Amino acid sequence: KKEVVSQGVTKTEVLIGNCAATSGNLANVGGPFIAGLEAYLKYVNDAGGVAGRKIKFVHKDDGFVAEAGLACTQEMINDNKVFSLVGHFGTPTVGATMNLLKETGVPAVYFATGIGQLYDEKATEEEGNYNLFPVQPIYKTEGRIMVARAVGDFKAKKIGIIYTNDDAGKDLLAGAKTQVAALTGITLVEQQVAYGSTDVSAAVTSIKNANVDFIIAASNQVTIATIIKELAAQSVNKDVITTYVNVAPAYASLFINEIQGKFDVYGNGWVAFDATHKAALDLYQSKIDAKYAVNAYAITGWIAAYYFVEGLKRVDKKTLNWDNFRTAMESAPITNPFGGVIDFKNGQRLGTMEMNLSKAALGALNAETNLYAGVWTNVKDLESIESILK
Amino acid sequence: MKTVALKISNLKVRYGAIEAIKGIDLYANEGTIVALLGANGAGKSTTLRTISGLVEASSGTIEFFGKPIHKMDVEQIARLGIAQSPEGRQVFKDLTVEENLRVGAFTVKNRKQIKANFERVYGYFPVLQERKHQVASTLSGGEQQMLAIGRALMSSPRVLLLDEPSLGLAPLIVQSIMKIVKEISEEGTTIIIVEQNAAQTLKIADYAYVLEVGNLTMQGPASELIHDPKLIQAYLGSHKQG
Amino acid sequence: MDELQNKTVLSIQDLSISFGGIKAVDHLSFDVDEGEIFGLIGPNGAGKTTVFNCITQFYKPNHGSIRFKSKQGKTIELTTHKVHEVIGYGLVRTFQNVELIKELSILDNVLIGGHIDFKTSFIGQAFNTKKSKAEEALYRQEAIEILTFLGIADRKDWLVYGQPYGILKKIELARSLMCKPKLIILDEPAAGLNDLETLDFAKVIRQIRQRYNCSILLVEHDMRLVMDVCDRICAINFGKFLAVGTPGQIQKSPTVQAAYLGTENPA
Amino acid sequence: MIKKLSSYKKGQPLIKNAYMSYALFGLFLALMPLFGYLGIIKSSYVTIIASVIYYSIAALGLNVLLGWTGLISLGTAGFMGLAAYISAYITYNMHLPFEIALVTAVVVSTLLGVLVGYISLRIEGIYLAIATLAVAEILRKTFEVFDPFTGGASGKPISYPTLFFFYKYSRADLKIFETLLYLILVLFLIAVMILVHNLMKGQVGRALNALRGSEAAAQAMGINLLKYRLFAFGFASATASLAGVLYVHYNRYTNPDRWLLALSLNLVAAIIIGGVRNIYGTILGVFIVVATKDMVLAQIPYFANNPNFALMFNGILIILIILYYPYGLIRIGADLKKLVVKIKEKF
Amino acid sequence: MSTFMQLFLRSLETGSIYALAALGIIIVFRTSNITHFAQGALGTFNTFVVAILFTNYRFPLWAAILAGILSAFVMGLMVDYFIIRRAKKIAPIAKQIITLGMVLVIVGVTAISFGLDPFILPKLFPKGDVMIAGASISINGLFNIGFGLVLMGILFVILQKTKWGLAVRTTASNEFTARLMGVPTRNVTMIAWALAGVLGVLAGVMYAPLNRVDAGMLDYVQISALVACVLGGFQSFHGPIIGAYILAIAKNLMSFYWSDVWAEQLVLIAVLIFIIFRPNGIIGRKIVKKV
Ligand SMILES: Nc1ncnc2c1ncn2[C@@H]1O[C@H](COP(=O)(O)OP(=O)(O)OP(=O)(O)O)[C@@H](O)[C@H]1O
Ligand SMILES: Nc1ncnc2c1ncn2[C@@H]1O[C@H](COP(=O)(O)OP(=O)(O)OP(=O)(O)O)[C@@H](O)[C@H]1O
Ligand SMILES: [Mg+2]
Ligand SMILES: [Mg+2]
Repeated sequence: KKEVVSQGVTKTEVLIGNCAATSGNLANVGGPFIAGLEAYLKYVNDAGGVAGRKIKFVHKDDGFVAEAGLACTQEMINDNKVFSLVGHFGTPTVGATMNLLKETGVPAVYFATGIGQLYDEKATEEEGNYNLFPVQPIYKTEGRIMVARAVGDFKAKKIGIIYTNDDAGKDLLAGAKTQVAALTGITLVEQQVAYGSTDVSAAVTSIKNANVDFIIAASNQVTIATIIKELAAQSVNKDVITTYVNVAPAYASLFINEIQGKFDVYGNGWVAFDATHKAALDLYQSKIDAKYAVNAYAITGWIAAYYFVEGLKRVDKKTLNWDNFRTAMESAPITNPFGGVIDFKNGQRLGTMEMNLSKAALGALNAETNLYAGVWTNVKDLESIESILK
Repeated sequence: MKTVALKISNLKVRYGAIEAIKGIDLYANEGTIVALLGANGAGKSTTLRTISGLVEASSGTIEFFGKPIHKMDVEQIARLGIAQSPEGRQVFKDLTVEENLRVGAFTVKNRKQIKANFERVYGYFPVLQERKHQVASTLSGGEQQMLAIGRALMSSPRVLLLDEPSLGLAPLIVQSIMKIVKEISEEGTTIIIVEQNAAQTLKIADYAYVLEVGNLTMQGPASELIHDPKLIQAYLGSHKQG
Repeated sequence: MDELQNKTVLSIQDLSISFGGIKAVDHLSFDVDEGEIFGLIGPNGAGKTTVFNCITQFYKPNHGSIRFKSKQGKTIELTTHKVHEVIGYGLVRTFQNVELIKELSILDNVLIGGHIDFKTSFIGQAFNTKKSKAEEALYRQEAIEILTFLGIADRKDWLVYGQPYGILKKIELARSLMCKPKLIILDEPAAGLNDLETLDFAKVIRQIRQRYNCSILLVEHDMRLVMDVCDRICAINFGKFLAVGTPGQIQKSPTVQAAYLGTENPA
Repeated sequence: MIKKLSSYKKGQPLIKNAYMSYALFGLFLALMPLFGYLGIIKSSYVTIIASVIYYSIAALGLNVLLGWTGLISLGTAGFMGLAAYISAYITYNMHLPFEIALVTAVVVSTLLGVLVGYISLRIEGIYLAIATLAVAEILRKTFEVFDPFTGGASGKPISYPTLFFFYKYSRADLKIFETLLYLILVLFLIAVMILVHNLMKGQVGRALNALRGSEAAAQAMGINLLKYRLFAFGFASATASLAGVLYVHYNRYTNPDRWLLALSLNLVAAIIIGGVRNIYGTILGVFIVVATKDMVLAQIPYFANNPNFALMFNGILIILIILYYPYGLIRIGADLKKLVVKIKEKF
Repeated sequence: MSTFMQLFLRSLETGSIYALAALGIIIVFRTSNITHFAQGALGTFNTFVVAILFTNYRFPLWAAILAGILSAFVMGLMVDYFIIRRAKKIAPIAKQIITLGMVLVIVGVTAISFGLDPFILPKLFPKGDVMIAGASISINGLFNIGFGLVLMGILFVILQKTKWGLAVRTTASNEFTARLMGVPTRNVTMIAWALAGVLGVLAGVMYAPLNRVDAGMLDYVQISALVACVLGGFQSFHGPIIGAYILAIAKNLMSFYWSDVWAEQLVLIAVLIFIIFRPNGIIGRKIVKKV
């Protein structure tokens, strides 16, 4: 049987695309993400592309709206005829197009969302999720790691969790519960707050009154600062761990001036900036627009492109079609230049399973504003749940 | 020669495609009562609205003591001293009687003057004083009409425009309104009054105009018009009275 | 509840209502007979509109009874009914401050008056059945006839917005005629009409009585009209009964003169 | 063409029979998937047009409430969402056919709508608007937290339902199902258009008009406030929930973030800028609010690269239309006709 | 007790933010008959102005805030001058949709002019806590509560007792007739919009240190403020303020003592039930319609 190339592939070019929110309230995530992705592709193309092909990238704004994301994805697959979707973005879009991706069989590498539906121990061809390759940590996995850290590294027995009522918060909670159930003698006190809530004092008071040893702040972005500031305001003074999404200087800066050493805020990470990964960071920073030099979203966009290109490289001179690409992705673990390894073999679709730990710390002092910038300093390197609990 | 308080020349007004006023000339001497008569839809209210600036003239001029005002804003015109008791009363429904009257005196700076005006209006319409804390929307039709007239008087206007002031008022009150109008005109206020009740109006007016579908068809001193057979036929019917 | 006497169509007994401290209507009683044109007069704020509002149930009286002999021939205690039920018995009203729908054509406004008689169900209308179409056409025809009768049929497709006051009053009247009423109550129908138009209007009122074989209860401050068309008149003041009688009697009544007409008696 | 246009008398529609025009409009919409396959239009356009269709269904019902009855509701999104989740649950979790889900979802949401209608007898104007907003917020929060039923904030991806009680989905039938559901959308839209047309042209429409224009006159003319308000609310919720059901099955997904105040406001905006009390106007308005950004602006390279400019432009467009076409953009048709006649006269 | 006090004080702080936003909404409503859906968006835009001046141009915080107030004031004037003034004759429902259009424009413009990244704004009084009845509250929080109350008190007096207040009320009641009486309604609406803008940026500046400055920062505040207006009543100026505090307190107490998951819904249901029995809110008097 003679193999033919899949759609979007010519002798000189391979077309990929994605749909992301680059307008509206989430543009501050979508914008840098796309920039990072494009920067990596440009870097690869400038170096001659892969197997003689340049990678062409198209993307479209869907405003974080499900049906717009669906229409956009259809346009990518049916009209633009992309070879692959790379860095498909946002819960609504990914949720609304999950069926479509499975049915059309188009490979999708990296999802910029942590929703639980992506998590699969054994993806199959029949089920259709065989062609989906999540890279980012999935919140459920991370929730488990958080509990492992609390117990393994901080010797906590009673853990408080303040979670937002969005996908991040809920999935983190679900993961945490799973892990607590797997351990013995550990209790979990839960408090829900609304995502984007202006006032979380009731939840914080409850946690304070419960007298916990350690706190998981299971919330991404906006609400994390509200929670930590409230913890400081009420002098709860227990150490806190939060999700990888918040482990960016911008978020540390949000609260570092407020905690004033009362307690420490830790964060998981799956991209490490330590000495071993310095080369990767240097490369990134030399290629990216200066304003995104330390932007976590831009870095993840870069990584999304990286994972796709790795797959492409492995197909190399073989016929570039979907089957070969999927086989190539599964063929061996792929190492993240910023740390961690993802292994897609045997239908494993778990996202990143290893995380490091860092701590928010005072960075440079701005003399005029009298405010410190926040930074994250590495405390522990990438570890799996098993090794943390050991 | 008396001073001309208000002078309208070649005024035209349109509502979209309809030309409601088709070029009229009209003037009022200071301290006189000018009646504006005409059938339903003749354009009487439109004329008053245009004077106050509520409706824009498509052409023509309006002068107030020699000063052109047809390009001015409604509130600017009001501040000059032109007050109107508009058609349909237009009281401030959710404000009390007292607040309504106070708004009437919005352009008056002098507190004493405002107080005096309050007394005067309450003197004319004692029922308003009784009801001063009542919300205007719950007043009876006639009471609202009194309020609208009282409100216009609150500003001590130099020119007072009355659009069917007797509408919905009991005969006794109509008589007293006519007296009031006469009285304030004698104090020097110029009054333009639009009325359906031609006979009664002509009795107090100094001069009268008759409007017909946007055109002036008759004018003259009221004392003459009241005996004009054409006018009698058109507006007074067989109801002619002495 | 007592049945109404042969010729009485509306009987108000001992009606009282007050707002806060104000007694707007105070133990008022009067009867209106079949086929009668009955006037209700009184100074401003005497409570005339309030009486109308009580009859049509916009206000629930504090006290008293309002009985009405319905189109169906039964005596109805109106105070036990809801506002929208009143018209079904053949009692319809107009408003002192015109209540019309400005964005609709005159014809459509009049058609609203036919609401109560419209038989086709929602479903029938949804599917635009033959019956629905036929009924709609029938009422349209009727509305046009009424407009012709009142002399404003030429304007039927104009919007109500921007129409002169006199026309508005006529549209309201036309609307109230759509239900073939037994008793029409009119609140200052001639306000805003000039002397000549008022004269015409008197004719119209008589014609309505003839055409619809109904009674008319009216409030009006134009004494020439009232004295001209009314069979009987009831005068009230401060919500209280003053006098009832023929126009001649009322005109001569010194109490009514003092409270309302003044000595300078017109007409 | 110019001749033809101007040979019609002023104010007369091009197609005299309203039903005929609805049928032709439906046919036109129904051809979209075909155009998509043939590559005449982008395939994504079919999805966007589908969204115009289901939002139009909701907007038409809302127009009955807002336009004809004069009651503002900011709760449309809540009702749509509720029906979407119910229907998704019934088909996906309970494995029941589409038709059963549709009926159940519409009935439940409509009942809730009728309940809100009761409130409307006591609460008016802006209070009602915000009370309905509160109802929608309660629903939305519930979608977020009631995970077993709604899937929480991650949303609820579902597969195609069983159609006509027997036709089960398999992956091979993807295109057929896609098209079938699209055609069902069109069918429902045309049905709702005709329904609104029939009801609003006759006595019911007049009664609602009267309620809006003057409650007092309406009551005096025998119009039962309660009955007609409940009808208006019921109708608006029924169409909203119908739209919600169609939404979830067409997109095979729903999440709480879709059912925000912004959507309810957008639907109100669509009615206002398209044309209050106008059927085609409503659809035009929905198109402008929902689809211009993706179908028109995004095709212009500048806007495609600067989506925030597109957003801004869309906002400016809405403001301009309201300022210069306060009675709805649908009037632009008459103006264009006039213009054509004028041009014709000149030459 | 101290737990209760803690919640209560924090609720007052949040309540002040809602109250400022609510007051902005009500002022616009009472002068232009418009439900101001863009109140939050305008406030956000100007909070960005403050943040940019503070962060990129190194203004002292107080100066940045003053500049933000100025920019909000000017923007309010512009909105009135370029849009609202031209919409006088447009039906109220349509006018509200203008504010929806404004939201889109402002969100777009915010992203275009300030970029996509969020900013940080510190507290005006960065340090120090006070203990009140066993509960701790930051000095900044205390200042916010006090400032909110004083500002609203001043506005209340102006609106209820002065001629300007009468002008506002007549403008809302019947704008055309108000002009006929010489009320400068255009200035009234213009100042109202400007004031609403200022209240918006104040709410933004109070809220920002609790969180951060980003495009959606006031979305939730906007909805809470609308609900507060209904709860308090649209006819008065102090009703919505009371409503705002009640709302903030109720939400916290409900989620602490009852259910963290269902608090929000329960509070909204309570508000709904309340206004069924008091359709014009806590303060609003019943509007009688006489025919
Ligand atoms: N806002 C408006 N829009 C359109 N046409 C109007 C408007 N106001 C008045 N008109 C029309 O302008 C003409 C003159 O109206 P106007 O109200 O000035 O008459 P009038 O003499 O005061 O009548 P009336 O005795 O009924 O008060 C009428 O034909 C009327 O229909
Ligand atoms: N809802 C209300 N609240 C308070 N007072 C009211 C209310 N309705 C009517 N009134 C008062 O009751 C009295 C009677 O009012 P009504 O409208 O019946 O008078 P009317 O006889 O129709 O007068 P007019 O001839 O001026 O129309 C008035 O003094 C009015 O102020
Ligand atoms: Mg007039
Ligand atoms: Mg009356």
